[in-house]
Amino acid sequence: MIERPEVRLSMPARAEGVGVVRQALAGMADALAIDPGILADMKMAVTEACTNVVVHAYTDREDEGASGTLDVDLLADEAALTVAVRDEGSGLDSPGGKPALGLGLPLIAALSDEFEVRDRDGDGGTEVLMRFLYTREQDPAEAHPIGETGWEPPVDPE
Amino acid sequence: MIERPEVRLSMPARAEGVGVVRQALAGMADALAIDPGILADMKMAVTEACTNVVVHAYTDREDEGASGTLDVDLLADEAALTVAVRDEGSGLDSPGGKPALGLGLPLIAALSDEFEVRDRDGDGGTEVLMRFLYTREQDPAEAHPIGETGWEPPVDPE
Amino acid sequence: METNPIALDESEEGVVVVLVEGEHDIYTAPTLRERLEEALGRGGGVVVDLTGATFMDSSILGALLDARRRAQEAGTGFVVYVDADVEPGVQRILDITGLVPVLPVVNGRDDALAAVRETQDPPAAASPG
Amino acid sequence: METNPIALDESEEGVVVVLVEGEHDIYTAPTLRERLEEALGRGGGVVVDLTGATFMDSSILGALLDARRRAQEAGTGFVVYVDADVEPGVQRILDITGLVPVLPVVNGRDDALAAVRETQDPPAAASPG
Ligand SMILES: Nc1ncnc2c1ncn2[C@@H]1O[C@H](COP(=O)(O)OP(=O)(O)O)[C@@H](O)[C@H]1O
Ligand SMILES: Nc1ncnc2c1ncn2[C@@H]1O[C@H](COP(=O)(O)OP(=O)(O)O)[C@@H](O)[C@H]1O
Repeated sequence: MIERPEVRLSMPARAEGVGVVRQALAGMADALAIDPGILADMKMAVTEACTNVVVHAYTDREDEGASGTLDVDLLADEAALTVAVRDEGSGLDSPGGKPALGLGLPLIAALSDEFEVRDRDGDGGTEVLMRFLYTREQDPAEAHPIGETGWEPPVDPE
Repeated sequence: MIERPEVRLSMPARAEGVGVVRQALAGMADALAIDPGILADMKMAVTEACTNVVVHAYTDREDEGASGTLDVDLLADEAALTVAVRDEGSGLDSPGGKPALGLGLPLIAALSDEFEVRDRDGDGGTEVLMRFLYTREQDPAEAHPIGETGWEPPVDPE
Repeated sequence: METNPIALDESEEGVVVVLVEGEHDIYTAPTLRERLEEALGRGGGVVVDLTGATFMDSSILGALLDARRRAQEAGTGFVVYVDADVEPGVQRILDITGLVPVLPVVNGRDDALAAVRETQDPPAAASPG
Repeated sequence: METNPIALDESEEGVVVVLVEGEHDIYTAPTLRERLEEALGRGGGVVVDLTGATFMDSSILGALLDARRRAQEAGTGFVVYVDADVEPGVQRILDITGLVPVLPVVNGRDDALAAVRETQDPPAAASPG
């Protein structure tokens, strides 16, 4: 949770919300005149974090219709944009729905200059914090290559 | 204030926030496959309401740097998108900063199918509620022409 | 890298073209006011190209109307133009505010340049008759 | 009016082109899966055109990889293509995930059609040798 976020978004954790977050982020990036390549990375990383909330956070809920919340905080400082994606779900180590490609967290690592995933104290749920520098000294995808996270492309049947 | 909004945005009432709201709205419209002409009207009306918060709501505050909040709720039902734009400022009848063109409220009236501007109970501040039908029977700009609001284009000096 | 640039094009003889691209509102209105000021300061006519604008609100209209007033006071030509591909929202605000009588909006660059050069003709040149 | 359309183009002989335009994520992934299913059901080769995609995430990659696997099981050609104008974000996810060995991505429609037709050649036709 960001202490004094610049923008706070709150919505039900449903698939259609992910695009709302992504476009709000683009609106913020516009005002900050963020480099298009870095914005593309921000959009992807934030999308993956939000998708995880939609897909994994609330799978223990009996009632399919009622979904939990997806909360996003955006904060711009002089050097970087920080994004926090939060849910009130069952937490990282719960069964949490069927894994998809397993690319979400590796992509977040590869596209952000710093990131942290943690169980929230108190209410439960998960929080992903990501920081994106406006000016990069190194491509984070080289610093945290996806291949080194243990992730492998699904094997070719041939 | 919308009881159970689909998306709630909260940010300081600063000029750069208006684009964040507009783009989040565009993200929501994407998922709803809203007609581009109606989306253009939504964007303009919501922008005018947010701009009023930035320009007029907090002019009584001593401290220029510290701004109040701009809160926006979005709610989609089967027939329409409802948007509430809220501040905790000095209210509509306060001196409220120098009037600009005076086009904001007339534009909101002309671009939305229903709207309401009211002083908030309790905390103070203003709320603008706007409703946009997905399918229009009439162009709201014909139902509420700007000329009939008493607004006139500034007189040509010639 | 500007997402919503406002640029001055000085390639035309005696006219400055102000190119407004992307989304413009209260956040970029001060920049537009500066650019318009700069363009008016050149002494020639001013043409504002809204063809590439994807959004504009009443703050932008306000900036355009103020510039137009100042241009008239200075006896300078001032014309706004769009073309057939203009974003529906941009055309919409021009249409429903009924501003065309006070803010001439023409179609296409050629007509805009012709219109501004016409206004620009110094009436003084015709006076010793 | 679809902002983020996915369409089937069946104008090519023996190949269905799946055109993916706009932003695609978990919200549109089910639609993409349906369209890919439909395209694979035609029996010919399948080409996915990502040239007009402005955003795609891992849900979309997942849909493409599943379709590719099913195509291989059915002995059907399956190729993804972009071109030089592709959105940087779309190229980026293809690059950093190192998927190219399992998800062939070629440049431009012509190469894509050629590649898919090559895979498509039924190996059975060459077997009575
Ligand atoms: N917000 C969350 N709430 C609960 N579990 C999560 C959350 N985010 C990630 N996880 C867990 O972490 C695993 C890995 O996530 P990820 O790398 O994004 O891969 P994928 O989503 O493709 O399974 C998920 O399968 C899930 O079990
Ligand atoms: N959120 C608000 N808080 C305080 N006053 C407001 C607010 N919105 C509008 N007003 C008042 O209503 C007047 C008319 O608003 P509007 O039609 O938008 O014209 P303009 O903003 O150009 O003055 C403003 O000048 C202001 O005094």
